[in-house]
Amino acid sequence: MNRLLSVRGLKVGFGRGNAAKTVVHGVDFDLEPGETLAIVGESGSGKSVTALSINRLIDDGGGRILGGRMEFTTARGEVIDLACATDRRMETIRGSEIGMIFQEPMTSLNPVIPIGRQIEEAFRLQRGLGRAAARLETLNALERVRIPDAERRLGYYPHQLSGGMLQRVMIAMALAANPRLLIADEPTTALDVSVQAQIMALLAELRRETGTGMIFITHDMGLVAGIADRVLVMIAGRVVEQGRLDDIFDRPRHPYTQHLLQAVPHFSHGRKVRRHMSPAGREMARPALKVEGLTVRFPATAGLLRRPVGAIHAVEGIGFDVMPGETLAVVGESGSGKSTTARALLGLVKPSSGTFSVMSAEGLARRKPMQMVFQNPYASLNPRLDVEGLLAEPVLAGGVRPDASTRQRMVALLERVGLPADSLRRFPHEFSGGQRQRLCIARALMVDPSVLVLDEAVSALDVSVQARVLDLLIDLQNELKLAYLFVSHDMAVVERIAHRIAVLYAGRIVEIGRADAVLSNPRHDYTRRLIAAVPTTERRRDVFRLETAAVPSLLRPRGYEPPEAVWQVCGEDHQVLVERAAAAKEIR
Amino acid sequence: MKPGMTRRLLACAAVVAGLVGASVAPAAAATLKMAWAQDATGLDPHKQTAFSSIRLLELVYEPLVRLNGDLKVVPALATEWTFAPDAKTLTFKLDPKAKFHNGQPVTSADVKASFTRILDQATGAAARANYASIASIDTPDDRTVVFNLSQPDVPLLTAMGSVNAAIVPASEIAAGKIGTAAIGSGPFKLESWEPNSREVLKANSEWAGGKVGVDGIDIKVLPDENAILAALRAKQVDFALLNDPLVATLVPRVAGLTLNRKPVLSYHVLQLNPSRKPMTELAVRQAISCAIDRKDILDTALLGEGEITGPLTMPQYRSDPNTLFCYSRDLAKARKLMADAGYADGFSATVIAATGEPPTAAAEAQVIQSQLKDIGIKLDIKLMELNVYVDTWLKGDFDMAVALNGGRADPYSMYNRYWTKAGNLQKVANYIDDTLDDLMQKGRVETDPAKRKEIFAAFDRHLAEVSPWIWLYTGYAYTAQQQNVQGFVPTPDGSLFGLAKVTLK
Amino acid sequence: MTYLLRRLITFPLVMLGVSVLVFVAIRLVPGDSITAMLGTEAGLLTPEQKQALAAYFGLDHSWPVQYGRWLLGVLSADLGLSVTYGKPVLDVILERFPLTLQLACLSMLIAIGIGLPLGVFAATRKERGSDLAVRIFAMIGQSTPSFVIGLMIIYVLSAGFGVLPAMGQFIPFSEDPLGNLGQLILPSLTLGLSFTASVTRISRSAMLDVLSDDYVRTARSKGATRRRVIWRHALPNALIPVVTLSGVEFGYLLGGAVLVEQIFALPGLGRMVLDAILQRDYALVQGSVLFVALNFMIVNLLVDLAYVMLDPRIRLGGRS
Amino acid sequence: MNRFLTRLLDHSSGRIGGVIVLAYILIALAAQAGLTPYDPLQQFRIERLQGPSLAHWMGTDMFGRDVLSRLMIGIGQSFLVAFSSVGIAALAGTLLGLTAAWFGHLWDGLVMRLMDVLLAFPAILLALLFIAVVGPGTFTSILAIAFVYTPIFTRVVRGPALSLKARDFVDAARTFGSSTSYILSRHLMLNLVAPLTVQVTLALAWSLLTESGLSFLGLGTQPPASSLGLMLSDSVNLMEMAPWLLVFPGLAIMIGILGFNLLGDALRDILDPRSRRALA
Repeated sequence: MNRLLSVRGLKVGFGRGNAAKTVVHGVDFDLEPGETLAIVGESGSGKSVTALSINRLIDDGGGRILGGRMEFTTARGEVIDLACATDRRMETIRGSEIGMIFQEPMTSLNPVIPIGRQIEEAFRLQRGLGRAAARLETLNALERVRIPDAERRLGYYPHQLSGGMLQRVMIAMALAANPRLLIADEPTTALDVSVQAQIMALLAELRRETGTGMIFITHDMGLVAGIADRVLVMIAGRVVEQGRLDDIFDRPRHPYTQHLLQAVPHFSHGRKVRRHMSPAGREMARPALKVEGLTVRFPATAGLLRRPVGAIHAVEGIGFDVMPGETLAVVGESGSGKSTTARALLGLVKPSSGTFSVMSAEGLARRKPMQMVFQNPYASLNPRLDVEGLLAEPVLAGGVRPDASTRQRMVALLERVGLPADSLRRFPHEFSGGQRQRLCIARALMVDPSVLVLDEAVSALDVSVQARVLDLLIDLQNELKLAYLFVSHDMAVVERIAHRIAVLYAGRIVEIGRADAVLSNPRHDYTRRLIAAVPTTERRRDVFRLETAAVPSLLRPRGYEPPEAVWQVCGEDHQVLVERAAAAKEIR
Repeated sequence: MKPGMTRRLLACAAVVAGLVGASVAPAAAATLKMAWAQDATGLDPHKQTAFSSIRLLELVYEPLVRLNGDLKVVPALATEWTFAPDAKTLTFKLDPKAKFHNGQPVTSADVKASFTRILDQATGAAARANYASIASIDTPDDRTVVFNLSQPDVPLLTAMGSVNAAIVPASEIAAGKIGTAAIGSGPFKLESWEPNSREVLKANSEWAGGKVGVDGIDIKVLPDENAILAALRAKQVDFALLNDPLVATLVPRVAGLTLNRKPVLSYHVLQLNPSRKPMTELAVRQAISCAIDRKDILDTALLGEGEITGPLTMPQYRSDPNTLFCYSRDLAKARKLMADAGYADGFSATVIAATGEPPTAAAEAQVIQSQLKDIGIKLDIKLMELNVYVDTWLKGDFDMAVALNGGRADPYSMYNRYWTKAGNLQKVANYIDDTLDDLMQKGRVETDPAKRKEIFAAFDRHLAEVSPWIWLYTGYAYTAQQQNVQGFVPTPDGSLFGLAKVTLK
Repeated sequence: MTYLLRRLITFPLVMLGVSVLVFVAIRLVPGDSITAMLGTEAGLLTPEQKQALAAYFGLDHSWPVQYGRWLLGVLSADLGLSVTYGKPVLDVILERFPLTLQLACLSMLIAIGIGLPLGVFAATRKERGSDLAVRIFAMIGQSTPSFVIGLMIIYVLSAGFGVLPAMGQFIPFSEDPLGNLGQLILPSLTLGLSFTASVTRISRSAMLDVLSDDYVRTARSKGATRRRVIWRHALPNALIPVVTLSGVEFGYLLGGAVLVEQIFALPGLGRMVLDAILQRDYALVQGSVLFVALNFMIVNLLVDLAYVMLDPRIRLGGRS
Repeated sequence: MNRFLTRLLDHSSGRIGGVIVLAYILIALAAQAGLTPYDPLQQFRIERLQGPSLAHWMGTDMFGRDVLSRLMIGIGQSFLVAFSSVGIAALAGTLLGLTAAWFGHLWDGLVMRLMDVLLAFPAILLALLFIAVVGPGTFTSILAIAFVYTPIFTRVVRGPALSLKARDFVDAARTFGSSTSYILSRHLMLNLVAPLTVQVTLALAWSLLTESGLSFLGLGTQPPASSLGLMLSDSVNLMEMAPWLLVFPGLAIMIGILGFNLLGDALRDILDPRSRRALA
C-alpha cells in the first residue's frame, strides 16, 4: 500500500454531552504521494475541520474525532491510523510527516519571537539539529521560499514583515522537515491578489521540487484550477462530489458544484462585463458624483518632538465622475489608496485638496445624497442595536423623528433587499453575513441617496453569497438609478458589476476607462500585472510567475508636489497615466 | 490531605518558625526592652506637652522637684525649697552633685536660663501659663535660685514638678540646640531616636539621683496594642505601656506577665457646652447628669477598668463620689428636671469624640447616646481625627464632647484654665460662675494644706452640682511586665520615671 | 524608545500636579502642626507664642509663598525639614524606604513566584478539578482583608507558639540576612496574598486567551509538545497583562502597605506618611507623597520598559 | 435579557456569585425594613459579650447589641458604600474616559494627566487625605472610594472607547451625519456596557475591602451605625475575649467579596466577545 493518506468515514464533533455537535459527517478520500487534493467549500462546510483533523490539531481546539479511519503512510513505510494515534505519537508526526500552513500569516506566527528562531525550532524539533546547523538550514529554507536578504531577516519579528513574506516564512517552516504531506488551509485568502499569485507559484514550485503531497483548502475555484490534481467539494460537513480536476470542472454533476463554477463570479478578461451606457448618453447626462483633484495626505512625524518629516501621500490628485445608474469600480491592492478615497468622499478623512460634488437625480444636492456600505458587515453594524434602531439612525441623523411612514419604509426596504419583514426586532448577530450586508444596504438606502459608495462590500462574503448580493446591487441600481462607486480588489467581482474601472496604484489613478476595455486590453504596466495575477477557472495547472515587486513608499519629503499627470488616451473612454520616466522621454 | 503532604507542610512551618524564632535575638541582659504605641513628638521639654512626649522626656530631663507615687513633692534637682509665708517668693537649693549629660554641673544660671526661656513668648512654650506668676529670678550663688512672684501662687511649687519646667544647660539654650539634642540631667541619656520607630536610652552613670537599675532601655514603637501584647507573649519586650483597657485586661491571663494598674489624674468627662441651648439651662445640665449611669459606662466601655470620680481626681482632694450631685442614676429626677426646663420631649444634639483618643471614646459615646435616649435626648455621634477634634474643641465648637482631659497634682493648676474668669480655656468651658472663680482664687493664695482641702472640697461639690460638664471616672495607667522586671513604681500622673529604679533579674 | 522618552517628558507635569494637590490637601485638613504637637494645651498659648510657633513651623506666610519656597527647595533636591524628626525630609524618607522597598519586592516575589505557575497550571487544566481548586484559592485570597490575615497570623504565632517576627525596628538584610527575612517573611506573605491571588487569576485568563491564539496552533503543527508550547510560545505573550498588574500593584505597595506596617509594627514608608499626616508634619507629608508618586511613575516606566522588552511590536515600531 | 440571565445561570460561578449577591441584597433590604431579630441599636447591656446562643445566634457585642441584627444592617451599609462609590466612580470615569477618547488632543491629554496625578497618589493616602479634609462618615468614605476609583474607570473606559471609535459602525454613523452625542450614547456607551459591568462587579469587591480597611483605621462608617468593616475593626481588640465578633463579620466580608468576584468572572466570560468566540 503506497497511498499517502486514506480517509474513511471521518466524523468530527465539538462539545460534550448535550452541547455536542457533529460538524463533519463521514468524509472519505484518498491521496497519493505527490498529489494535490483541493477541498472546496464555503464557511461552515467543515473543510478546515477536516484538515485540522488530519494532524489532530482539532483536539486542541476542543473538537473530537468521533469515528472513521485515517491511514497515513510514513516515510519509513509504516501505516498508522491518525484517528486513534496518541498525542505523543502525533507530536512526532506533526511537522516531520505533516506540515501545515494557515490562513492568517499575521496571527499564525508568534509575535514575540524572531522569525528565524521560529523556523529554527522546526528544524531542531524534527531533525534534532543543533543551534548552528538549524540556523544554516533556516537560511537555506528562507532562500528556498525566495525571501530576499534572508540573513538579515532572521532576526525580524513577524510585525516587521508583510503578509506575503510571513506566508513564505510559514511555508518555509512547514516544509522544514520535508514532510510527505502539506496541508494548506486557505493560505492566500488574506493576501493581495498579486501576492496570492506569488504564493501560489511558490507552492507549485516547491511541490514539484519536493514531491510533497498537498491538501489545499480554499473557496476559490480559480485557485483550484491552478494547482489541484483532484477536487473534493464539501457542504455542511459532507462530501458532495469528488474527482479529477478536469472531470469536476468540465462535467460537474452536483448542482452545488455547478453553481460554484457558473453562478459565482470568475474572472474572464472582460467578457462578462455589463452593458455600458453609450458615450453620448454619458455626455448628455449630468454626473451624480464628480471628483476633481482629490488629494489626501497624512502628516508624518518622527522623533521625540514629533518633528514633521513629510507626508504620506495616500491619495494624489484623483478625478473621475460617475453618472446616475452607472458603476465606477475603483480597483487596487492594499495601500493603493482606494479605501482612503472612499472615506474622503464620505467625510471620514479630511482631504488636503480637491473638490467633489454630488447631484441627485433631480439635480438638487440633498442633505445626505451619498451613502456608504462597508466591507465588513460584522463590524459595521452596532451589535447592541436592533434592526429598527439601525435603520432609524440615518433618518435620525437627518434631524427627522422616525414615524409610521419611516417604519413603512423600513419594512419595504427590508423586503426589497430580501430580508424577512419581521426582522425589525432582531439583532445583527441573528443574521448571516450576507443578510447583514443586505441590512447595511437597506440602511444606506433609508435616506434615498443618489450615490452609494461600496467599499469592498462583498469581499467578506462567501462566494455564492457574493453572487446574490451583487445581483441585488445590480437590480437596485437599475431600479433606483443609483450611481455606485465600487471599491474592490477582486477583479472577478468588479467584472460583474462595473461599467467603468479606475485602477489605483500608489495613491494615483493609473488607468481609467470602460470595463471591457480595461480588462481585456490593459495598457498600464501595473494593470497588466494585476490582471495576470487573477486566478481563473480557464487557466488550469497554470504556473504563476514568481516576482517580487514592492509597492513604492508613499512617504514624501516635506513640500513635495507630484508632477502634473500626463494622460494618454488609448481608445474610446479609456486613458492611461503616462509614467514620469516615460513622460519625460516623450517630451524629449 | 495525604500524610506526605502534611509532613511537607509541617516542615515548611518549621522553617518559617525557625526563621521567625531566629529573629528574637537575645539582647544585652541588663537592657530593658520596652514597647509603647505612641511615640514622642519632639525633644524640647519646654514645648512638648503630649503625654507620649513627656513620658520619654522625664527619663532624660529633670525639673527642680518631682512628684512621687502619692503626688507629694519630693527633691529632684533641688534638695530643698521654701515658700515665703506670703507665698510670693520661692527659694530652691540645688543638688551640688547634679550634672548634665555633657558633664557640666547644674547651676542656678542654668535654672534661670531655663525659666527665662519658658517665659519668653518667642519660645512658644504652652506650659508658660503655669509659671506666669514668676516676675523675676535671682541667683545669689551657684546653688541658690530665688523666684520672685507677682502674686501669691501656692500651686507653683507643684507645677515646678513637671518636665515642662525641666532645667536644661544654659549653653545649649544659647546654642539653640534644645529640641535637636537631648542634653538633660536625668537618669538616662538619649542615645538615638527614630521617631515613630524606636529610641535607645543609656543609663546615666553620673546621675545625682543614685544608681540606675538597668544599663539602658530599648524602646520600640508598636502602634497596634495587640501587637504589643503579642510582643509581650513572644517575650520580645520586657516592659510595655498600654492604653486600651480591652487589651490591658488580657495581660493577666498570660502566664508570666504582670499588669500594673494605677488610677490616674486624667478624667473621662462628658463636656456640655453651656453656651448652647438648651444646655444653657441648669436644669437640663442637671438632668443629663442624673440620666447618666457612670458605672454602666465604665463597665461597658472600659470593662469596669476605672474609678468613678468627681471633678477632683488627685487622692488628697478626692471626695466620695456618692456625696456629689446625682452620682447615682435617677431617671425620674432627670425627667422632672427636663420637664421643668421645658424640654419634656427632649432635644437633639451632637456629641464629638476623637477616634482612638482615648481608645474607648467611641464606645463611651455610644453608651451615653443610649442612656440619654431614655430622657428623650437624641444624640448624634461625630467622631473626628484627633487633631481635627482638638481644633474643634479649642474653638468650643460643639454641643457636647466626650473627652479625656489631663489632670494635675494641684486642683488650681488643673482647673484654673477652665473655671476662673481669666482662664485660658474659658472659651472651651463656656461657663462663668462667680462661686467657682472665688474658690479658685482662694485656693491659689492659701498655703495651709487643711484649709486648701476645704476650699477645694466646696469647689468640687459646686462644680458637680452646676454640671457644666458631667465628670465620669478616671481610668488606669497600665504597664505590663515580664517576671524578670522588678521594682517599678507607677504614679498617678502616668510617669515612667520609676524605670530609673527598675532592675532586671 | 521615543515613546519612553515622551513618557519621561510628562513626568514633571504629573509631579507638579501631585505637589499642588498634596500641598493644598494637607493644608485643608483642620488642625495644624501646633495643635498636633500640643493637643488641647495649644489653648494656653498667648497670641505672641502662637506667632512664634507658626514661624517655627514655617506657617507664617500665605500659601502661595509657602508653596513657592517649598517648590524652589524641591527643585534643588531639598524637600525641607521634618518638624517631628528634626531632620531633612529626604533623610527621613530614605531611612524608611528600604523596608518598604524590600517588603514590596518580597511580596511581589511571592506573588509572581506562586501566582504565575499556579495561573498557568490552572489554564492548562481548564474546567478540571485542579483548575477549580486554584480558582477557589485565588478567590479566597482576593476576598480576605489583609489586616484580618495579619492579625490572625500574629495571634496564632504569639499565643500558640510564643514566637513573633521582630517588630518595631527594621533589621537590614546586609546586617542580618536571616533576621531580616524572619522579620519580613510574614508581613510579605500577608501583603502578598491578595496580590498572589490577582496574579494567579490574571495569568490564568491571559494564558487561556493566548492558548486560543493562532500561533499556538502553528507551534503545535510544527510538532512542539504541549509543555513546550505553553512555556516557550504562550508564556512570553501571556506575561504582558501580568506585568501590567504587577506594575500597578508594586506601585501601590511602594506607596506603603499602611495596614500591614501598622499591624506588624514595621517602620516603613506607609506608616511614616500616616503618622506625618496625623502629626501634621507638612513638609514630610509633601515630601513623601511626592517621593511615592515619583516611585509610582518610575515603576510605571519600568513596566513600559518591560513591555518594550516583551513585545517587539512596541520595541521596533511598525514594519521597517 | 432573558438569554443573558439563562447564560448567567448556566455558568457555575455566575450562579453561585449571583445567589450570594442577591442574598446579600435581600438581607440588606430585609434589615432596612426592620426584619432583624432585634433592634440593631438596642443595647442589652446586661447581656454584654455573650457568645452565640439561641437568643443571639451570633452572640452580642460589648454593648450587648445583637450581632446578627447588626450584621444584617451592616451588610446594607457596606453595600450602600460599595454601590454608591463604584456608581459615582463608574459615572465620572465613563464620562471622562469617553470624552477623552472621543475628543482626543488637548482634552485627552489634560484628563489623562490629571488621572495620572491621582493614580500616582497612593490610593489609601488619597482616601486618607480626602477623609481628613472632609471629616469621616459614610458619605465621605463613599466619595473617597469613588475618588480613588475614578481614574481606574477612566482608563478602563478610554481604552475600549478608543478602539470602538475606530470601528466601522462608528464610521458608518459618521457618514450618516449622526450627532456626537448620539454616537457617544448609542454606539460607544451601549458597547461599553459589557466591559463596564465586569469592571463594576470587580470594583464592588474591591470597595468592600477598602471600606473595611478605612473603617479599620476609624475613617469609615461612624458608630453607632454599623458596617462590616466597622464591626471588624471594633472587635479587633476583643479578638481573644469574644472571637465571634471577628469571625462573623469577617466571614460576611469574605463571602460578599467572593460573590462579587464570582459574578464578575462569570460576566467576563459571558460578555467578553473573545471568550464567546472560544465557546462557539
